[in-house]
Amino acid sequence: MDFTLSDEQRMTAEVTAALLADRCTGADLRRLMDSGAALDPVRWRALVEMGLPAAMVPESLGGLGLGEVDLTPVAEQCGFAALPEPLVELAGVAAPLLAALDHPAARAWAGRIAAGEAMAAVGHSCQPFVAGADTADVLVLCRPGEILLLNAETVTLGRQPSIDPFHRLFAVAFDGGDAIAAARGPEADRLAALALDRGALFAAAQGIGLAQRAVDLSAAYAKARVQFGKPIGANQAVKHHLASCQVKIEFARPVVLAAAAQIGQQDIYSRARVSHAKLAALAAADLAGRTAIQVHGAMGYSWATDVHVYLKRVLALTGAWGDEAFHRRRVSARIKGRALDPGQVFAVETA
Amino acid sequence: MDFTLSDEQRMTAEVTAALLADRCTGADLRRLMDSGAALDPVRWRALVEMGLPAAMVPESLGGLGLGEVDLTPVAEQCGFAALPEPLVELAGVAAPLLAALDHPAARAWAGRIAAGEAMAAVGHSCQPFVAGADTADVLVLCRPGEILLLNAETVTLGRQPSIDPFHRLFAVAFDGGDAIAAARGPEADRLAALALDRGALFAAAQGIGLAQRAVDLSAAYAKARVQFGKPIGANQAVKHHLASCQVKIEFARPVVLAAAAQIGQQDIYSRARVSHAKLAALAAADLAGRTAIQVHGAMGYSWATDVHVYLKRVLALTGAWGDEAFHRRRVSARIKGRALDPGQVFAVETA
Amino acid sequence: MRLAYTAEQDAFRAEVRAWLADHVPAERLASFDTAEGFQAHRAWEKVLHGGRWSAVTWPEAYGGRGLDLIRWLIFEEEYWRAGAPGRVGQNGIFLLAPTMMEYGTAEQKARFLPPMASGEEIWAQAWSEPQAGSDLAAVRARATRDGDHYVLNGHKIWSSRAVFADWAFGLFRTDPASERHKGLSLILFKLDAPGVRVVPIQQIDGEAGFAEIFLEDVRSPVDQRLGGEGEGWTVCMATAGFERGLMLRSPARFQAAAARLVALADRRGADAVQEAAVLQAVMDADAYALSIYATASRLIAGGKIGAEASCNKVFWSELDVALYRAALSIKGAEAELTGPTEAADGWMDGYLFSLAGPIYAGANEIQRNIIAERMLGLPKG
Amino acid sequence: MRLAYTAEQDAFRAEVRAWLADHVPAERLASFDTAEGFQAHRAWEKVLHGGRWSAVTWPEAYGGRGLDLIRWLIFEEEYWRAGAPGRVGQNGIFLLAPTMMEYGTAEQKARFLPPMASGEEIWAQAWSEPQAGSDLAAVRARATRDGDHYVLNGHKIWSSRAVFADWAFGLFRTDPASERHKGLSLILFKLDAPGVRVVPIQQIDGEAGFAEIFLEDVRSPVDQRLGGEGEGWTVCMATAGFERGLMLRSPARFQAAAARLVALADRRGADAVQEAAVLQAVMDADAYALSIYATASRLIAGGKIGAEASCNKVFWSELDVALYRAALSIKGAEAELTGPTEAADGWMDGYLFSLAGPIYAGANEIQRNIIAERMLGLPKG
Repeated sequence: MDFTLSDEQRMTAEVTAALLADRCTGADLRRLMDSGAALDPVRWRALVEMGLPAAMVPESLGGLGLGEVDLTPVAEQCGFAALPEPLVELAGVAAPLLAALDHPAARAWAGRIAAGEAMAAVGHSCQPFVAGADTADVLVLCRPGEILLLNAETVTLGRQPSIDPFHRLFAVAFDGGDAIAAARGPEADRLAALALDRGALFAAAQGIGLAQRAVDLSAAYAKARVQFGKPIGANQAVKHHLASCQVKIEFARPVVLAAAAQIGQQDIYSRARVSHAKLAALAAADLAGRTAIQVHGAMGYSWATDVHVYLKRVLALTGAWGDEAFHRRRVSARIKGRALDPGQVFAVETA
Repeated sequence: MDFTLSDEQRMTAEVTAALLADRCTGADLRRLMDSGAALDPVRWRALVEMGLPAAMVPESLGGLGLGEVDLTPVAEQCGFAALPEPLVELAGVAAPLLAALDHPAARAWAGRIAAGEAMAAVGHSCQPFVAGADTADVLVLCRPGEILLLNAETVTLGRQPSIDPFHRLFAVAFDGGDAIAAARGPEADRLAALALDRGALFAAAQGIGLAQRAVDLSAAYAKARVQFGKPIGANQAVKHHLASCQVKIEFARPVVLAAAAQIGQQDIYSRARVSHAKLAALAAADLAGRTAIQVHGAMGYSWATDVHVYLKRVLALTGAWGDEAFHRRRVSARIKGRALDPGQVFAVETA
Repeated sequence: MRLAYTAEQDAFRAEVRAWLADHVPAERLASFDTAEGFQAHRAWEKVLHGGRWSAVTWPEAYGGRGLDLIRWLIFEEEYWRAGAPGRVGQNGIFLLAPTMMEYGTAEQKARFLPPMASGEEIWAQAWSEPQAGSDLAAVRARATRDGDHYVLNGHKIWSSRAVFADWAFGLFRTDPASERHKGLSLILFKLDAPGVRVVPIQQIDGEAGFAEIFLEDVRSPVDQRLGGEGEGWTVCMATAGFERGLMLRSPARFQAAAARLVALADRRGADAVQEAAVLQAVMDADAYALSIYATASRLIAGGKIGAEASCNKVFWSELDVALYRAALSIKGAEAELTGPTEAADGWMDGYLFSLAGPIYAGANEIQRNIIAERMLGLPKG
Repeated sequence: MRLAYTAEQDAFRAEVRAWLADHVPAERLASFDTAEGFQAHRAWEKVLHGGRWSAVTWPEAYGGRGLDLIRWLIFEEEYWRAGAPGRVGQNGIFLLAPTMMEYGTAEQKARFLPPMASGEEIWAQAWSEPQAGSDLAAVRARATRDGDHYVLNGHKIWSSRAVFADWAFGLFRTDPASERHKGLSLILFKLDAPGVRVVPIQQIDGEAGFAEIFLEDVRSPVDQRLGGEGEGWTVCMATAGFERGLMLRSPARFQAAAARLVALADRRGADAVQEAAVLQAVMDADAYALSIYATASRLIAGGKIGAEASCNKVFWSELDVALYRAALSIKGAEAELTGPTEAADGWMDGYLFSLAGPIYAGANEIQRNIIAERMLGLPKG
């Protein structure tokens, strides 16, 4: 039993954080938004050069062979920066899914992603649209009983505007003849379930980062903004709202890390833990995002600060990779289906 | 459309409040508790002399012929004082129920209650025990399809301790041969339903009074108690907690008054409004009671202040006359069963 | 206490309903924070005025119907039930006008109220400044007397409707030596007057619902001062009372939203948490309506509105956020959608708008201070 | 990161489980805030000590097992799973002992720790005074040096276990000229010493869980001072750190309560609101456990506990109230029952006890100040 991150895990997250602090500022986000482009090529290249898309691709395919626990603190930092590029889903969902598919085309794509030469996007029956489809070279569609690979050139995309300008959603139409069925039957469903769990886990990790960013921005503003002759942050009302947000963050982060560590079990316990992580992290992010708007007052309600950008990312992630009802259902199934004594918090299904 | 109390209605409540401020202080409550007696004879006589038990008995039976709207502000004051005697249930539930029963014995009891010569308690299938049975001369038991009258001398009572020392609950055992069936069939069910609505309404009214008392006690304490060199009530944390309680009270009280005015409809709308009133009033009381404990700190957690007395009354009323789930079910039935446009807030069922 | 409408009130409701059925535009108008939408909403104000429905509680002399507050509530219920457009004239009709009726001269009322009712002149408010938000008494913009004019200089911000409106009312320091609440005056000025520069601010949904107003030697005749010189704070607080009080948010708005929420939950299904939130939203919308009916009855009977206006503000703003948040939860993966598609059915826009509720018209933290100090007698911090 | 127990940890769990199965009393003991119950709980402490389970994290030399925090958590899980009695020795073993190990002399440790572990000497705390609650630095009780003794005078209040305990530890002003945090010392004294008068206070459930302690010229040898003279505040804050930190509320307590809540909801049925509350309670209990496991791992790896102890306090105390409130709601009309009947199954007592959580060991308002100031850097009020 060891519930700590390794030095390497912490360092990878710190390097990512430093890169994003430099290249993913509020001004950078506004510039990208104004341009309407899907990604910032300079920033993207830097992230690729760090090897992040290769993180969860096996070494045999040219990747780094890391796992969910390694990527979770990185995803938290991507949330903290509200990174516009779909790095987290590429590295955390698409690449390991492609690598795990027992089909040469899929493995080839995984290798190309690891090499920084290609991008992929994942469609999933738990959500109606595909995020990041316009920058993908290949689309991986998880449907009940099958997983399809679609070359991006063979599909038609219809943009579906999200409140988050960087959550680029698309309806995907394609001619069935072009699709490669890379998995079928129970194996397809197993991989699709794991993809969903990863999507939810990394959405949760981003939620933690977003929540912390909202609190940090608010604390900084509350120290600087003077009303009635003192910083508004000296008021208990402001302090206690922000303290409540921080409490939620502190008690969501360990759940997210536990979910990352347990995700491979793929049993009723790990699924419930992933769902718990998504619910707790996004609840913290929801509260922190709304509190940040409130602390910033009218500034927070305008584009004069960046607070709204983080709130909108929270809103986009809340329904992604299983909505609240879906995740509550999975927690409920574990609660009603298995013993709940103390000592069961790290339980594993035994056949 | 006139949503105001009359001068008479306000004055009756004020006179009751003045009497209770004089005769139902914290010290009075402690004295009664220590004595273990069911009621304070001097206080009870004063309440009877005010004519309160006669309030909802028709003038033809020697009563005052008042209605629920008249008694609601009085019940609020009884809550404010945490009156130990079962005046509210006697005047608001038992007496009008007996008066409405088409049976000479029942009417005779109603007349004796109006004259201040007898007391009654009501048992109802919505709750397992009968409150105030030990001081009753007659018990009225509402069961599906029948309403029974039982002379108190013919029953055996088993005390069921409540957290509220003044909520004297009893299991009632009796030999069926002694019971008078004062109503049967649909008429019994109609009167039982009205009794339940009245019980819930007046519990709600008491809840408003209890909530206000908890806030008032807390505000007074917060003004007097000095920590860190200033009254604790100067802290925003204390202010904002108490302000939130007051907001809940302000938006529960009109619901209770509306329920009182609409109760006679006995339709899906009035039942939902009564249930809404009970939920809103007891939610305000729950929050105010807990906040009062918190504001008083360790004092609130002890018997050194009277705060706990009010909190315990809240806890007793929360489950009485239909629990939270029951009342939510009735609100839900109205929401799902009838149109919900603006303009429907005073709706009446039309056949 | 009589919670039933009179036959006359019922007849009034029928009249409103019939008129709205004939006149409410079939298509949703574009947002009044766009140029096109503003004009469409101004046109709708004119249509309303044509039926004498634009300011129903005003005296008939200024274009109203002299209705009491109960009929105002009935009117609002029908208005929201019919899904009629938002009121671009709100700042003038519901905020400035009540203040003008109380503090304005006969000339001011005759000059300003009729074109306000007709939509010919749309008003913006100009309270806040960069350093004077919750702490409004920190206002620095000044009005210097020059003969029969004031010369206005300063920087206003968060002025709603100012991008397209015709006039604004704002708080200015007329006594340069004054501090805090003293020496302020409420002055009206034209937004196209020389020296006025209006800079739109993008609000959270991307639209220009606010503006900054830069004033450089803007001349406003002295008779455009509302109330006495130096009495601006008192006059302004009266306006804030109206704003937080009855007329800013009619209950029907929340009842209509709650009804839509119930329909959404029915259509899409709701889990336990969502069902609980729906139930609470409906009850709270009803509680708000009942409370406003009670207040209206009390005012009709001669009562005054007090600190409970602060309770109103806290209650409706929190109920509104919770209501829209519940809708987003029910919509799940589709909640984030915006734009003209059917799936993007306005809930996200409504949610973002609801987030302004706890902030504007006096942040809820300020309201809770007011409640604690004025209603409960707690000491100042 | 490895979230699986080692074989050794599993074996340890089995050992604890087996011992508890053999020793936990079949009948619930009377409350330790009654004379009879106190003796029964003291006897249980002795039984625990007989198996060397009374203070598992202490060094073996003082009667412990020198276990790390992960094993402490496992022990607590099994303890709560078995429904073993509450710990009447808690004030000493979990609050005073860690402080004594850090600040005490070798003689003090040898003198006080073994009888603490064995239940021979049960400890009360004596922090608060009538005017020093949240503002503990306002302490007035004084300790005047007289040769090799202190002479204690003053009035302590809200002293838990003081009615029946043997010893107390408290904060006294040793420098009469000092103010606030300075000039205080932590001093141990016997509750049956001449001049000590203990007056029980009825707590909300009617039991005497607290007492007032009146001290009149009570003599306590100088070597019963813990830490340096005048260093009482620092020493006391270390104790408060333990109190708010890990050991005051083991996660298993809440997980056991959450499991009982789920069973209650299954048995009686739960509506949407109740179901939502049950789900949240279970998730929060688990989140608390995960967080404590993470902290324990970090401490084992050499980390220190900081302001997150304040987060712990806020989180568990609020989770606890919500959990018991949900149970009362599910019980409906039977929730109010108390006493020995089956329907009165302890939920009401637990609810009342939960209401103390946000108050004691530093009220949650104080904790939120600490979080805002130390973790977020916000200015003092």
